[in-house]
Amino acid sequence: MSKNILSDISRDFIYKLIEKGQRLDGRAKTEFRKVEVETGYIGTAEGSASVRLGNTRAVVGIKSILGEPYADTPDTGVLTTNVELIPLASENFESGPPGRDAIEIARVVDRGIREGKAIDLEKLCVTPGEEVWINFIDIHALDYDGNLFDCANIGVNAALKSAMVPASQHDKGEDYPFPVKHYPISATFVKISGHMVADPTYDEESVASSRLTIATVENGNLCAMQKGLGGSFTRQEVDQAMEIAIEWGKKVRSEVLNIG
Amino acid sequence: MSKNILSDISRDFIYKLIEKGQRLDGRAKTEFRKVEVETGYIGTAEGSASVRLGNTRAVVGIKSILGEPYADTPDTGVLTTNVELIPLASENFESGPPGRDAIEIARVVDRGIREGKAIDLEKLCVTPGEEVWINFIDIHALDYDGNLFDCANIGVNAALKSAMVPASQHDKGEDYPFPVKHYPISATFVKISGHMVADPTYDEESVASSRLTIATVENGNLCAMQKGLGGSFTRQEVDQAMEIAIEWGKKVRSEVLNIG
Amino acid sequence: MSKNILSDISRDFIYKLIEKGQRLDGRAKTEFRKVEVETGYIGTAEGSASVRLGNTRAVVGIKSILGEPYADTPDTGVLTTNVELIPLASENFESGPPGRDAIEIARVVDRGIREGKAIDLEKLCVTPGEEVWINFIDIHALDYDGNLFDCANIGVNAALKSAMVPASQHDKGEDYPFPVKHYPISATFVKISGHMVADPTYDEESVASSRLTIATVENGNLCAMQKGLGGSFTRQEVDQAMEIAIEWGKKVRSEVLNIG
Amino acid sequence: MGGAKTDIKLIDENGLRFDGRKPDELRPIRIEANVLKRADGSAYLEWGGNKVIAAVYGPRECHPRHMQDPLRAVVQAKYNMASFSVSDRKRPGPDRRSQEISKIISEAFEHVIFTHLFPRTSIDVYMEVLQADAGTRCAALTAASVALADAGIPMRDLVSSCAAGKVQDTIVLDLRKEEDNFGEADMPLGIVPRTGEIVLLQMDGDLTLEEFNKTMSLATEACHKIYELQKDALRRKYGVTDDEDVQESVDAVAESVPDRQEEAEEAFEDEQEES
Amino acid sequence: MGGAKTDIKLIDENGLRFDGRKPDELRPIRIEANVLKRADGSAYLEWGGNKVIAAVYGPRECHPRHMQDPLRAVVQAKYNMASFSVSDRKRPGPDRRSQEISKIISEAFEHVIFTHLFPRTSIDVYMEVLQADAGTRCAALTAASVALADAGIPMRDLVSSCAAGKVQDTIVLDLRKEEDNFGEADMPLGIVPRTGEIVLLQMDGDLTLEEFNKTMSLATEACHKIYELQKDALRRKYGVTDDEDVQESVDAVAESVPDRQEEAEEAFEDEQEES
Amino acid sequence: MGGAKTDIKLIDENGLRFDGRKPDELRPIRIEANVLKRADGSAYLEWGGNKVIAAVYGPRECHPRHMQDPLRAVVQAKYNMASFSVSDRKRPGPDRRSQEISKIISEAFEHVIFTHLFPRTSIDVYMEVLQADAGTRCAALTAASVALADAGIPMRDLVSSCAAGKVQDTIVLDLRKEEDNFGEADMPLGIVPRTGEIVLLQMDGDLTLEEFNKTMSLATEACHKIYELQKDALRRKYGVTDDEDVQESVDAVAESVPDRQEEAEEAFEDEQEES
Repeated sequence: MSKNILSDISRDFIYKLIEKGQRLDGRAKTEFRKVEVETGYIGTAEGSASVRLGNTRAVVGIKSILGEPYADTPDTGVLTTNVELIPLASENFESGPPGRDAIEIARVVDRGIREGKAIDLEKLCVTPGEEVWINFIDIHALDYDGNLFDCANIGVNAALKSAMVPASQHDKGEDYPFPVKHYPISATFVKISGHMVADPTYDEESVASSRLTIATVENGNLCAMQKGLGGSFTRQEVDQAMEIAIEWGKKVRSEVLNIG
Repeated sequence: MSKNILSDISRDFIYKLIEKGQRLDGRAKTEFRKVEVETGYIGTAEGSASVRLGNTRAVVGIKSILGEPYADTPDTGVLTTNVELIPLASENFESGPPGRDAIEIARVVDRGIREGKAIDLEKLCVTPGEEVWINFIDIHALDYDGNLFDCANIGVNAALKSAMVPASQHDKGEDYPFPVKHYPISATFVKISGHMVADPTYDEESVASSRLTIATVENGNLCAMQKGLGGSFTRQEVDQAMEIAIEWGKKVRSEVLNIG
Repeated sequence: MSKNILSDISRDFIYKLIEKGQRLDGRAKTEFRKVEVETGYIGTAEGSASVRLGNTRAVVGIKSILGEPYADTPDTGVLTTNVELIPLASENFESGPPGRDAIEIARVVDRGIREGKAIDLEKLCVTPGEEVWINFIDIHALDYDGNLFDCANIGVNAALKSAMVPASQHDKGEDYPFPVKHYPISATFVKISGHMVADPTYDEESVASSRLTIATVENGNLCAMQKGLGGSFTRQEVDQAMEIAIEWGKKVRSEVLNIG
Repeated sequence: MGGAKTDIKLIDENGLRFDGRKPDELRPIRIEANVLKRADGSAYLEWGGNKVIAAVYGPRECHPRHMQDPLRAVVQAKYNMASFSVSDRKRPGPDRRSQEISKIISEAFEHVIFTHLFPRTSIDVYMEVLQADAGTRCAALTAASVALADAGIPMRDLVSSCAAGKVQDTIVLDLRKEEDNFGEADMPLGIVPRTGEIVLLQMDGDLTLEEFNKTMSLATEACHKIYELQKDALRRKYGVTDDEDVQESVDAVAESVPDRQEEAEEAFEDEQEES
Repeated sequence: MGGAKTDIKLIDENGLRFDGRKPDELRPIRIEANVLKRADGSAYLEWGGNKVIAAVYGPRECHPRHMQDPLRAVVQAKYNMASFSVSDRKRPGPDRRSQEISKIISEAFEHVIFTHLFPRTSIDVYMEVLQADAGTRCAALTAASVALADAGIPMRDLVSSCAAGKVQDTIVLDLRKEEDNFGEADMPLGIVPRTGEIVLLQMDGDLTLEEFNKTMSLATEACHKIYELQKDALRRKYGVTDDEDVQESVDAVAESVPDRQEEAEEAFEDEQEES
Repeated sequence: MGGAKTDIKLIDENGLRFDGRKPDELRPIRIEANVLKRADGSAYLEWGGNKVIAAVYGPRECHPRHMQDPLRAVVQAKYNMASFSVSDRKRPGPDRRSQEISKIISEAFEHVIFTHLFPRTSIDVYMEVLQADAGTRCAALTAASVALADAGIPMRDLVSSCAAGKVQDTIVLDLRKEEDNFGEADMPLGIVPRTGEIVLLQMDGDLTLEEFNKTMSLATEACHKIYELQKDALRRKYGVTDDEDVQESVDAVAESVPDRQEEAEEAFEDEQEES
């Protein structure tokens, strides 16, 4: 986030540690924080999850309504991803419509889900050209300690996994599970003083020069990437990040989402 | 209103008077200002009133259009109350969409009308589930000298009393009077230096610590209440206010609205 | 534009020149700058033009979509004119929705086109009361050196002249040229130190006290006028401006638009 | 102009208009000065089916700050139509039309107000159209002018305003709604009566040069009549009996300017210290 | 009140409510203090089908600047419903209802917070309704009160809140969604438990004077029960064992005020220098 | 990627694309520097069916103020699509997509501009897409880079940009609209040509690791070609004849930096005094 302010002392300390390959919270450079997920957290939502990545915490809720499909995709449901960086979650978040930071996170999370073909959108069509399910994925940050990209990504995957299409409520037959085909998992890295670290905390983000998010699917293929912040990456760094991202994806799918 | 600024001298003077049970304009503590109402003031509106409460002045206009009912109330008309605190009326009002002050007044006035069952909304239905009258009650403050809550409330009651549903203009049969069943009248009180006074002026509002509005109907029942500002009320004060509110309601209905 | 800031020296120099009947760029007081127009500039638009008036430059694009007519004009197409003073074009333009300056230009250009009966709007009706062409005329300033009123006016005329109604694309028969009946041309004047000059530059606008725009059609009739800025005009000045406006209209139609 | 077609006969065989007026006849006009307590100056105006109220605040601290002019007062006029002022309910808030009108009215007043006397301040003019029947911008400008005088704002003169236009080939004064909707031209004019200077001028429709001249003359004459009504309203309020006296009272305001300027300066300094 | 008709029997022949509660019975309530790392204070509350999280930041620099009060802290409470908290998805952002609730909750806290200790600052209270089942404003106020204490904001007392109302002619406590939709009256109340002062009071529906008195008494009693739950939550977090100790810890906070005030003043000065 | 189905044969039996290009072939590109009078620097670019104009203002006073950085210039890039630039009219104003693109382009330039030379200022980069045919963010970044050089903004190097992707299982360079809509992957890349550093990278679709490597190499090569076209455009404008000279002229700009910095500082001081 753009307005992180860290004292010069903390900044220097993080720099010194990273030169020795160390991090403030004792993690290795390529290590992610602990993930905790609770699905079905919100009874009023079609699917939901409360998710923690270290001290970063978010709630994801999915709501589905009936509506018209887009003209160019008459037989597929609609997906909308929205991130709310509510001021409750950080002194740096402001009230008001989503700013650039929130929009970037929402679009990167959305891109992962969409391009990773997470959902079989054709199964969210009721009557082609007339009526489809419009699905809102809303991500609320609750406690911000860095890397909302990956925290939100896991939360959305978990919420989708537990979601039911509310068909019966609208006289459209029986409820059925969301048609999830894939679980695209993202991994985010930042560069601090020339060193690449995975899953940055708030303090680490505040001294990072560049950020890279990579989303992968089950077979190890890439489905989305995003470079951010005012620094750069070398080709080798991108390759290295990719390997870690694939491993992280496998781990989240098996240990957090309990798939396959 | 939040930005009232009064010199320390005026403030002290109001305090001293109130300790003696007196007010700047000579009224008793539970006395309301004079009400003047002119209905049918706006020819382009379905119903309207120009209303003065002392030096506070507002214009109320009602416009009705045809539209769809809400899904959960298919056989009732729709009512929307809006207050515009236009900068013409006070140096403290700003241009722009309604702020918190305007919203609070609108919602309290609306609650009185709605909960007091002022209007038989079923008589504002044309075709159940398809077409009903959507009614906009717009309140424009013109001159602000305190207590717009009660000024607006009286104006809305008067405007409703004189309003005609514009059916013929839309080929829906003959025009007919708005189906008014009750006239819920509100009374507003503030606490100044521990003393409760009715119908505060602008200067009194600017030194008040808390505000209470109570709306009652013909049989003396309560239909709406709202406590405002950063102070408090005791249970006894609420009870006392209630009695005065019931009396004030009777007086307005008989002397201002000429009902019964 | 309101925020033009010019050094006192430049200002005095313009004043001194004008007293001698001269202008910074050597033009006579009633002389317009050179016009260059390129139509069909934007392939994605129904009609378009890139237009230069001296160093002032704009792009005009016309897009047409199908939609419902207004209730009171069921058998005529709809026309909407919008001016974007994007910050790319001048250090004085700001991002955001059109401000008062942009709105005034858009409305004056629109008034010329509309009141000059430039377009036979009935020929933009598909099915009376149901479906008509909704036409968006969007004017983007690219380089601002004064008098966007006339620059935009010429651009819109040129774009209309080259525009095709995209009927075939919507299965509404064959494409056909926009039904242009007239070419209303505007001429803009400002007063500097009591002298009236035509087609002001950015520097001239910044020292001008008042502005007058006059639009005329082929037969020399007036179709629109607009006085702007905080100064005044005498009746004689208006009469004089009118004569020049009629001549300028003829010249633009024959030399720039190649009509008749 | 609406340009819509109609079967309504707007001009009858006797050359009279559908409401019985002669072509050069104004609708009834009533102006009252000083109608509001809170505002520094105000006026209420009924003009045919138009009802307009105008209020003036200032000179006062200029908001937003970046609008401040170190050399003069900024005139910020805001024209607004109440949602219930027209037959189809208008959504609250400024639309493009009202923003344009606010702009040209602000500019019209800039010419007559001695803005240099109150640097860095704002003179805020609010015009609320409560009921509309064509010609509301002229009505608003006329009412606001009286409100400015009522607020004691030093001005070279009042601004007076009226429209004329063309209806079924006849040049007519002061169009009503039906004439505006189905007529061929409308031209709102605002002038400084003492000098004849034009400070507001718009036109839309179709006029030959000759018709334009006739329209212009008709509107100008009417502005002078309206000027008298404006002065009457001020006279009634301030108990002066003739033109001279109105002039004197205007002069008196002008003399008091140094005091007001001091006030303004003090206010500005206070504000500087606070911030 | 929704006022809509229903065939649902909200009160059965035994005088019990459709969810089996007695008329004067609260839904289950669970409060946890200090649940967030980033905020200065926080609390999580489950109250029947309501899930609310509250966070406090401040005293800190007041934004927007023009809201600053040179004599005291400004309390800026923001109540928000998550889009997925209700059965029909709510559009993100404040609607009129939530703006009103934010205003009255801000005002309720102004009465108990020692705002004069932190001039020019803002105390920002955020309440996020994650899941809603009627009574969310009382739940939000109750949770925010605990979050304020958790943030160490000096207060005269906590604020405790609960609603009562009328359902099918029975006065009942703590209405659920169905009772709110089809009932006859709802009255949210917020009090300062130690003094009984009323700091939040709304009512809508239809109540006789007698019914009002009964409703008021029911809600007031419940506020006192909720006060105990609030203190419990703080006690569990801070390891103190009885009421006295909570009081002491509140007093300790109050004693530390001079230090906090200095902090606030220093922060203010720093900021002045920077700007 | 659109992911929509199509019957269009995007790659023919000879391995050529539907517009006749080879998989690794760029569309025609034309760049012109210094095309606007008002802006401090500008460039016009045609790239296949894309038409983009870029303008640079600054270093200048930073608005809004709270964006100011006391240690460096802020780079504020704004990417915008004209309403008529696409087949379905786009509503004017920034949508979420253009806000994201503006953000990543701003960040890409932060890496090459010597921002520390102009503390507290803003370098504003405006990119207007007049006609769009896929790849507009690469086109905008490429044009803006030339505009920055034209404005004399000191930079370590230009930024060059191009996309590559996958269409019907073939890795192709520089996708057109149809290829973007019906293809399987798109990866826009922006690099600093002299060092190969990656400053902009996005990807969406489906790529194996091997395909990713191929795509990356293809896009990188193309960036170097585009770098030559950018330098050509600057060369043509400034009449220098070879690479060395362009380098020299860049160096000359760098040498003049102290002067510009003084200017910036003076401007800042003036502004401080004024406010």
